[in-house]
Amino acid sequence: MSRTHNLKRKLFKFNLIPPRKWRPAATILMGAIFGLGIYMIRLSNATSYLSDDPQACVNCHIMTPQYITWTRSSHREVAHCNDCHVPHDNIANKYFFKAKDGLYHSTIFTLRAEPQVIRALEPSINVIQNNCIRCHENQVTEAKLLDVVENHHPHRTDRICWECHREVPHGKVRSLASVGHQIEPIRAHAPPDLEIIPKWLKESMKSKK
Amino acid sequence: IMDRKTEARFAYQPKVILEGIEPRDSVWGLNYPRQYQSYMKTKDTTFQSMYNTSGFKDVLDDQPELVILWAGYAFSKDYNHPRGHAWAITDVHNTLRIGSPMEPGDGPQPSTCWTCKSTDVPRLMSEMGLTEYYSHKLSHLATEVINPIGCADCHNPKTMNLTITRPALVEAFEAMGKDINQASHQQMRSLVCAQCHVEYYFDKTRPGEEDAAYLTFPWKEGLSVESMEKYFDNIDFADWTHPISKTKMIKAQHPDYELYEMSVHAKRGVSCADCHMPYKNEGGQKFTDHHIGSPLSNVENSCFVCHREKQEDLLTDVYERQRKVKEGSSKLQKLIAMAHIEAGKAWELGASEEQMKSVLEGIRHAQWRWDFVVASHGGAFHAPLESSRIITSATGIIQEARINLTRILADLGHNKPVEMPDFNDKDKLQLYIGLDIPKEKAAKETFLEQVVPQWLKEGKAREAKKEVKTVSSR
Amino acid sequence: IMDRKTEARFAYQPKVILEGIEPRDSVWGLNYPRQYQSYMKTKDTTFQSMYNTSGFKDVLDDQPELVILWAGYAFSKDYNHPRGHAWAITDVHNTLRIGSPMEPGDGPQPSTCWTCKSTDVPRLMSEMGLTEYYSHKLSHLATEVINPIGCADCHNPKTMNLTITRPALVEAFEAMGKDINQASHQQMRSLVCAQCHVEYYFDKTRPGEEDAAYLTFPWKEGLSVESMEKYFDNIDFADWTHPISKTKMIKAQHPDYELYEMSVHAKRGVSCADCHMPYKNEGGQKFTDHHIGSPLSNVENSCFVCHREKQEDLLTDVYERQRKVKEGSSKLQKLIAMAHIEAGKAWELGASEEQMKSVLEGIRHAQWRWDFVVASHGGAFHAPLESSRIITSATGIIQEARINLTRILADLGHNKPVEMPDFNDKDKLQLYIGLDIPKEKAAKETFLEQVVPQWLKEGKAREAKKEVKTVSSR
Ligand code: HEC
Ligand code: HEC
Ligand code: HEC
Ligand code: HEC
Ligand code: HEC
Ligand code: HEC
Ligand code: HEC
Ligand code: HEC
Ligand code: HEC
Ligand code: HEC
Ligand code: HEC
Ligand code: HEC
Ligand code: HEC
Ligand code: HEC
Ligand SMILES: [Ca+2]
Ligand SMILES: [Ca+2]
Repeated sequence: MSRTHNLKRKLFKFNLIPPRKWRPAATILMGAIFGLGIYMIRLSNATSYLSDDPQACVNCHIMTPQYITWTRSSHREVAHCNDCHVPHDNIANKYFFKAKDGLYHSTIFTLRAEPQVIRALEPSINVIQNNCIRCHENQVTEAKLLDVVENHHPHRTDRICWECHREVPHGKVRSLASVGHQIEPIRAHAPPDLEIIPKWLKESMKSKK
Repeated sequence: IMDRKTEARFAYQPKVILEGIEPRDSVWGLNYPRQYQSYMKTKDTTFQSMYNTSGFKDVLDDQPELVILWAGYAFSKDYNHPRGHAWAITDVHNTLRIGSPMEPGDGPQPSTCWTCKSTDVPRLMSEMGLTEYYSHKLSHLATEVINPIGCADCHNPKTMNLTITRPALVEAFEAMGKDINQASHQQMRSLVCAQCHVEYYFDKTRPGEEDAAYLTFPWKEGLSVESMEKYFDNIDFADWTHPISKTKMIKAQHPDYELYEMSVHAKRGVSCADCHMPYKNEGGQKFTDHHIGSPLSNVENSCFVCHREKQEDLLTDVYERQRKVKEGSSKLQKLIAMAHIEAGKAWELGASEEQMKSVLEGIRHAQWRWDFVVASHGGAFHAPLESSRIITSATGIIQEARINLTRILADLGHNKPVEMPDFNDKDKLQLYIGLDIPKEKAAKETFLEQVVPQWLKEGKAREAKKEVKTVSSR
Repeated sequence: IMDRKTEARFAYQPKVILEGIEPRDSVWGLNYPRQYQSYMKTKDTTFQSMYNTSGFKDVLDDQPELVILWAGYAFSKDYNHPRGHAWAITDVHNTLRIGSPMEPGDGPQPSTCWTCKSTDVPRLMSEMGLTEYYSHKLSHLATEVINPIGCADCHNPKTMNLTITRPALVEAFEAMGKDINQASHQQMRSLVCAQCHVEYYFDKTRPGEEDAAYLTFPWKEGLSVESMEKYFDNIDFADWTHPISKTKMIKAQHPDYELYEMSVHAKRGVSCADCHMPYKNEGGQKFTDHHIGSPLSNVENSCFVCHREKQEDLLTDVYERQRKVKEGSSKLQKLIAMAHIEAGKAWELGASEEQMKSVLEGIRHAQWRWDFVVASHGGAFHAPLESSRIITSATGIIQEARINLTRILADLGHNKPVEMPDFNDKDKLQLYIGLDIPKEKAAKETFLEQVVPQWLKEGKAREAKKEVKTVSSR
C-alpha cells in the first residue's frame, strides 16, 4: 500500500517536470513496462493503444465519456482520437508523445488515482490546438473565408478554438457520471461470438416451422 | 483491469432482471428511466412541421386523387400520416384497412401485419416459429399483440446492444449475399429502423409454406427503385389488379431506409439515430433521446451537432427540398389518376389486350415509382435528388402511356379528353370506385366498442401472470 | 498568418503602372506574375472529367437531336463545350455561328457578342459609349477586340479590388431594385463571374436605341426559371421562330450564376471563386489560383478546404449528381425533338392556329426549361435538385403537348406515330433541317486563313502604339 503510494507520488512529481525532461524518465519506464509480462499487455490491450483505433482508448472506462461524446459529434466520421490528441508534425514525435502519454495514463488508471473530471493538460492543449489548425487551416486563415465569420481571425489567434467551439467534439458536459451506458460493444473485450441476431431468431430461422 | 471494464457498462444499478423477450416497455423503464420516459413521448401528437406531422393527418382527404390510384386496394379506404411508435397498435385497430373482424379469423389482413407494430412479435415468433406466425389472420393473434413498438424490438436485454429481431431484414441481407452480423455499430443505428421503415411484400409462394404471408423485402437485385421494379417484374408479382385500368399493380410501402441509403448523409456515414434520436442533456445527464419523431421539433440537438446554421435556415433547407419534390409528385399523381380512368374508358370502348399491353406496363411502373417516393415520408428530405430523379422518370413514363392511350381512344372513336370525376372530393371518389365508407365506418365503431377492449383485456390478463424479477438490494 | 495574407497581396514590387483600361494581361502580369502565369494555364485543354471537359467537345456530334431543337437558329450549326478563358476570342472566330464575315459589317451577329469575350470591351465601351458599342456588327469591331477575357474584366488596376465592368449586370440589379454597390466581398467573388455566366438576350426595343442589340439579363421578375419565363412571356419575346413547329422560341444561355444561387453552397455563402479559384501554395507563397476550369482537376485545393472526404468520394459526388440530372435531360431533349416534328406534321396536315396554340406554348416552355438546365454546364452539380425539379416540370409540359398533338393528328387523319429522322446522326439531321454545312465550313476556312490574321495584325499594330509605363527602380 505504501509502495504504491510512493510510486504515485513519484509519478505525480514526474508530471511537474517540464516535458523536455520527460525523455530519459519515459525511456526508463518503458523498460519497466516491458518487464510486466505478456499477460499484462494482453489483458490491457496495450498494443492497441498504439493504434489509431478509437476503440483503443475506451479500454479504460474512464475514456468512455470522451468516446461516447465523440461518437455523437460532427467529427466522428472525419477525425479519430489520435487525429486530435497526437502531434502530426512528424512521425517520431507522434510515437514519442503516444508512448509518454500512454504510460502516464495507464499508470494513473491502474492506481485508481484518476480524478472524476479529467482535463486536458497544457502540453496536450497545444497538441490539440495545432491539430484543429492542421485540418481547418484554410477555413480559418484564408483571406477569402474570413468574411464568412466576423472577427474569426482576431479571435482565433488569441484563444483556443474550443473556447468558442465548446461542443467540438466532446460537448460541454462529459464527466464520468454524466454519460450513461456505453452500449457499443468494445471489440477488445467483447465475447468473440457477439452477434447481432439473437439466438432465438437464429434458431427459428433455421428450424423453419 | 477486468473489473473496471465491466463497471463502465453498468454504471447504473439495474432494478429488474430482464428475462427472455420482455415486451413491456414499462418493465425496461425501471432500469432505464430516462430512455423510457423520452420514448413515452412518442404519444405526443402536437408537433407540426410544413408537410409532415405527428398529428395523423388524413392523407386521402388531403389528396383525394389517391383514391383512384389505389382503387380496389385497402389503401383507398383509409390512409394516414404516421404518428409516434406508441400509437402503432391503436392505429391498426382503428384503420378501415383491416376491416372490422368480430371473430378470430375474420377480416382481410394476415397476421403478418403485426410484424412491424409490436414487441409481442419477437415473443410470438420465438414461441410459434416463423412460418406458423405468418400463417394466420391478424385477428387470430389480436389478444397476443397488445404492446406497441418498444425496447425489445431494438435492444438485447442483457447487454442493451442494438439487435435485429425481425427475420425479414436478415433474410434480405442474405438474399443480397451480405451478412448482417458484419454490420458496424454505426450501421446498426440505421439497421434497427430498417426492420420496419422499408418496402415489403407478402410472399405466398414459398415452397411448403404456401399458407404463409411470408414477409419479404424485395432487395435481391438491389435497393434502387429500378432494381426492385425488376425484381417484381421478374416474378410477375402483383399486389392487386386495378379495377378501372386492369393494371397489375405493385404497392410501395415506406422505403425510407432504401431511399435514405442513396443520400449524401448516408454516404457520409450519418445514421437514422443521429437525427431522429440525438444525444440529449437533461439535468447534467446525457442520453439518447428516445422521443423518435420529426427532427425539426429538435433542431438544436439533431442538426446542430453537424451544422451550425441558423435554425431558420435548417428548417427552410428541409422545406425547400420537400417543396421541390412534392411539386413534381403532386402533378404526377394527378396524371396517373387520369391514366387509370382513360384506360378504363379504352376497355369500355373495346380496346384489345394487345393494344393495352404497353399502356398497362407504363401505368404499373409509373405508379410504383411515384409510390416509392411518396410512401417514403422522409424521402423528400432524406434523398431529394434521387426522389426527384424517380419522379422525372415516372412523369415521362405515365405521359408516354397517356400518348398511347390517346391514340387507342382515337382509334376507338373517342378523340377527345376523357371525362374525369371531381378529383377534389374524397367522399365522391370513394363512391365513384364503389366503396360504401359510411357502412364500413359504422362497422368499425361497433368493433372498436365491442371487440378491441376485449382483446386488450385478455392480453393484459395473460401478461399479468408473467412475473417481473427485481434485483435484490445489496 | 496575418503576415502571409498581406504578403500575398503585396509581395511584389509593382514593375509597371497600370493606367486607364489596360486590356493586355501580359502587362498586368509584370506586376502579378503568379496570378498571370496561373491564368495563362486556361489555355491548357487536357483535363477531362466524366461529363464536362476543357477539351471543347462537339456537343452536336454527341447529342445530334439538338440540331432539331435549334433548327432555324445558329446553334444548330455548331455548339461546343466551353474551354478556358484564353480561348474566348479564338472560339468566336472559329464558330460557324458567326458565319464568315469577309468585310466589316458582314455576318449575322451583332457587336454585342464580344461583350463577354474580351478585356477590350470595357475599353471600347468607355471610348464609344454603351449604345454605340451595342449598335454594330461583330465584324465592325473585329480589329478592336483581340485580347481574350482577362485581368481588366474583374480587377480595379489601382487597388486590385474586384470590380464590375459590364453594364448589363449593374442594370439587372437595378431592375430587381437592388444596388450592386452593396455587394459584400464574398458576393463579389461570384458577381465577377455573373458578368458573363448568366442568361441574356438582346433588347432591340429600347426607346431611342432601336438600332442597338442591347445586352440585357431578364432578371426583373426574379432569378428562377419560371420568373424569367414569365418575363419573356410578358414582353412576348422570341429569339427565333422554329421552322418546323412554328414555335416562338426562347434560347437559354449558360445561366450558371442563376442556377447556382438556388444551391445549398450558395445558401451557405460559398462563392464561385471558392471552388474555381482556390487558394494555392507555391514556393511558400499563397495566392489565388487563376487557372479557372473544372475544380475536379484540383480537388485538394478546392473541395478539401471545406470537405475532408476522400478525393474519390468527392468526385463521385459530382458525377452521381450529374448522372442523375442528365438521365432526365437526355430523355427530355428527345421528347422535345419529337414534339417539333410532330407539330410540323400537324401543320402539314392542315392544323389550325387555334388548335396548335397550347401545343406551341408547351413546346416553348418545355424547351426553355430544358435549355436553362442544360446550357448551365455546371448546373447539374451546382444545383442538382433545382435542375431536376425543372427537368421534371418540362417533362410534364412537353408530354402534355404531345398528348394534344396526338389528338390533333388523329383529328387530321394521322392516328399513328409520326415518322422521325435518325436522331443519331448529326450530319443527316443538319441536312434534314436544310443546312449546307460543308459549304459553311469551306467559307469558314477561307475566312480563318484570309480575314482573321488580318484582324489580329491590325489590332496588334494599334496596341503597340500604347505605351507601358514602368516604375522607376527604388
Ligand atoms: C476533433 C478533435 C478531437 C477528437 C477527434 C477527440 N478529441 Fe479528445 N479532446 C479534444 C479537445 C478540444 C479537448 C479539450 C476539451 C476541453 O478542455 O474543454 C479534448 C479533451 C479530451 C480529454 C480530456 C478530458 C476532457 O474531457 O476534457 C480526453 C480524455 C479525451 N479528449 C479523449 C479523447 C478520446 C478517447 C477520443 C476518441 C474517442 C478523442 N478524445 C477524440 C479534441 C478531440
Ligand atoms: C490505460 C488506461 C487509458 C487508456 C487506454 C487511455 N487513457 Fe487517456 N487517460 C487515462 C487516465 C487515468 C487519465 C487521467 C490523467 C489525469 O488527469 O491525471 C487520462 C487522461 C487523458 C487526457 C487528458 C490529459 C492530457 O494528457 O491532456 C487525454 C487528452 C487522454 N487521456 C487521451 C487519450 C487518448 C486519445 C487515448 C487513446 C489513444 C487514451 N487517452 C487512452 C487513462 C487511459
Ligand atoms: C482530422 C481532421 C480534423 C481535425 C483534427 C479537426 N477537425 Fe474540425 N472538422 C473536420 C472536418 C472534415 C469537418 C467537417 C465535418 C462535416 O462535414 O460536417 C469539421 C468540422 C468542424 C466544425 C463545424 C462543425 C461543428 O461541429 O460545428 C468545427 C466548428 C470544427 N470542425 C472545429 C474543430 C476544432 C475546434 C478542432 C480541434 C479541437 C477540430 N475541428 C479538429 C476535420 C477536422
Ligand atoms: C472567439 C470565438 C472563436 C474562436 C476562438 C474560434 N472560432 Fe471558429 N468560429 C467561431 C464562430 C462564431 C463561427 C461561426 C459560427 C459557426 O459556424 O459555429 C466559427 C466557425 C468556424 C468553422 C466553420 C464551421 C462551419 O460550420 O462551417 C470552423 C471550421 C472553425 N470555426 C474552426 C476554428 C478553429 C480551428 C479555431 C482555432 C484555431 C477556431 N475556429 C477558433 C468562433 C470562434
Ligand atoms: C418494429 C417496427 C419499427 C421500428 C423498429 C421502427 N419503426 Fe418507426 N414507425 C413504425 C410504425 C408502424 C410507425 C407508425 C405508427 C403509427 O402511425 O401508428 C412508425 C413511425 C415513425 C415515425 C413518425 C413519427 C411521427 O411522429 O410522425 C418516425 C419519424 C419513425 N417511425 C422513425 C423511426 C426510426 C428513426 C427508427 C429507428 C431508430 C424506427 N422508426 C424504428 C415502425 C417501426
Ligand atoms: C415491414 C414493416 C411493416 C409491415 C409488414 C406493415 N407495416 Fe404498417 N407501418 C409500417 C411503418 C414503417 C409505418 C409508418 C409509415 C409511414 O412513414 O407512413 C406503418 C404505418 C401503419 C399504419 C399507420 C398509418 C395509417 O395509414 O393509418 C397503419 C394503420 C398500418 N401501418 C397498418 C398495417 C397493416 C394493416 C399491415 C398489413 C397489411 C401493415 N401495416 C404491415 C411498417 C409495416
Ligand atoms: C427503434 C429502436 C429503439 C427502441 C424502440 C428503443 N431504443 Fe434504446 N436505443 C436505440 C438506439 C439507436 C440507441 C443509441 C445506441 C448507440 O448509439 O450506441 C439506443 C440507446 C439506448 C440506451 C443506451 C444509453 C443511451 O441513452 O444512449 C439505453 C439504456 C436504451 N436505449 C434503452 C431503451 C429503452 C428502455 C427502451 C424502451 C423504452 C428503448 N431503448 C427503445 C434504439 C431504440
Ligand atoms: C452527424 C452529422 C449530421 C447531422 C446530424 C445532420 N447532417 Fe446534414 N450533412 C452532414 C454532412 C456530412 C453533409 C454533406 C455535406 C458535406 O460533406 O459537408 C450534410 C449535408 C446537408 C445538406 C446538403 C445536402 C442537400 O441535400 O443539399 C443539408 C441541407 C443538410 N445537411 C441539412 C441537415 C438537417 C436539416 C439536419 C437535421 C435534421 C442535418 N442536416 C443533420 C452531416 C449531418
Ligand atoms: C440528416 C438527418 C436525417 C437522417 C439521417 C434521417 N432522417 Fe428521417 N427525417 C429527417 C427530417 C428532417 C425529416 C422531415 C421531418 C418533417 O418534415 O417534419 C424526416 C422524416 C422522416 C420520416 C417521416 C416522419 C413523418 O412524420 O412523416 C420517417 C419515417 C423517417 N424520417 C425515418 C428515417 C429513417 C428510417 C432513417 C434512416 C434510414 C432516417 N429517417 C434518417 C431527418 C433525417
Ligand atoms: C468577361 C466574361 C467572363 C467572365 C468575367 C468570366 N467568364 Fe468564365 N468563361 C467565359 C467564356 C466566354 C468562356 C468560354 C470560352 C471558350 O470556350 O472559348 C468561359 C469559360 C469558363 C469555364 C470553362 C473552362 C473549361 O476549361 O472548361 C469555367 C469553369 C468558367 N468560365 C468559370 C468562370 C468563373 C468561376 C468566373 C469568375 C471567377 C468566370 N468564369 C468569369 C466568359 C467569362
Ligand atoms: C452575357 C455574356 C455572353 C454573351 C453576350 C455572349 N456570350 Fe458567348 N459565351 C459566354 C459564356 C459564359 C460562355 C461559356 C459558356 C459555357 O459554359 O458553355 C460562352 C461561350 C461561347 C463560345 C464557345 C462555345 C462554343 O459554342 O463554341 C462561343 C463560340 C461563343 N460564346 C460565341 C458567342 C456569340 C457568337 C455571341 C453573340 C451571339 C455570344 N457568344 C454572346 C458568354 C456570353
Ligand atoms: C474572372 C475574374 C478574374 C480574372 C480574369 C482575373 N482575376 Fe485576379 N482575382 C479574381 C478573384 C475572384 C480574386 C480573389 C479576390 C479575393 O478574394 O480577394 C483575384 C485575386 C487576385 C489578386 C490578389 C492576390 C491573390 O492571389 O489573391 C491578384 C494580384 C490578381 N487577382 C491578379 C490578376 C491578374 C494579374 C489577372 C490577369 C492575368 C487576373 N487577376 C485576372 C478574379 C479574376
Ligand atoms: C467554402 C466551402 C466549400 C467548398 C470549397 C466546397 N463545399 Fe461542398 N458544401 C459546403 C457546405 C457548407 C455544404 C452544405 C452542407 C452543410 O451545411 O454542411 C456543402 C455541401 C456539399 C454537398 C452536399 C450537397 C448536395 O448537393 O447533396 C456536396 C456533394 C458537396 N458539398 C461537394 C463539394 C465538392 C465536390 C466541392 C469541390 C468541387 C465542394 N463541395 C466545395 C461547403 C463547401
Ligand atoms: C462548390 C463548388 C463550386 C462552386 C461554388 C461553383 N462551381 Fe462551377 N463547377 C463546380 C464543379 C465540381 C463543376 C463540374 C466540373 C466537371 O464536371 O468537370 C463545375 C462546373 C462549372 C462550369 C462548367 C465547366 C465546363 O467545362 O463545362 C462552369 C461554367 C462553372 N462551373 C461556373 C461557375 C460559376 C459562374 C459559379 C458561381 C456562380 C460556380 N461555377 C460556382 C464546382 C463549383
Ligand atoms: Ca410493397
Ligand atoms: Ca437567352
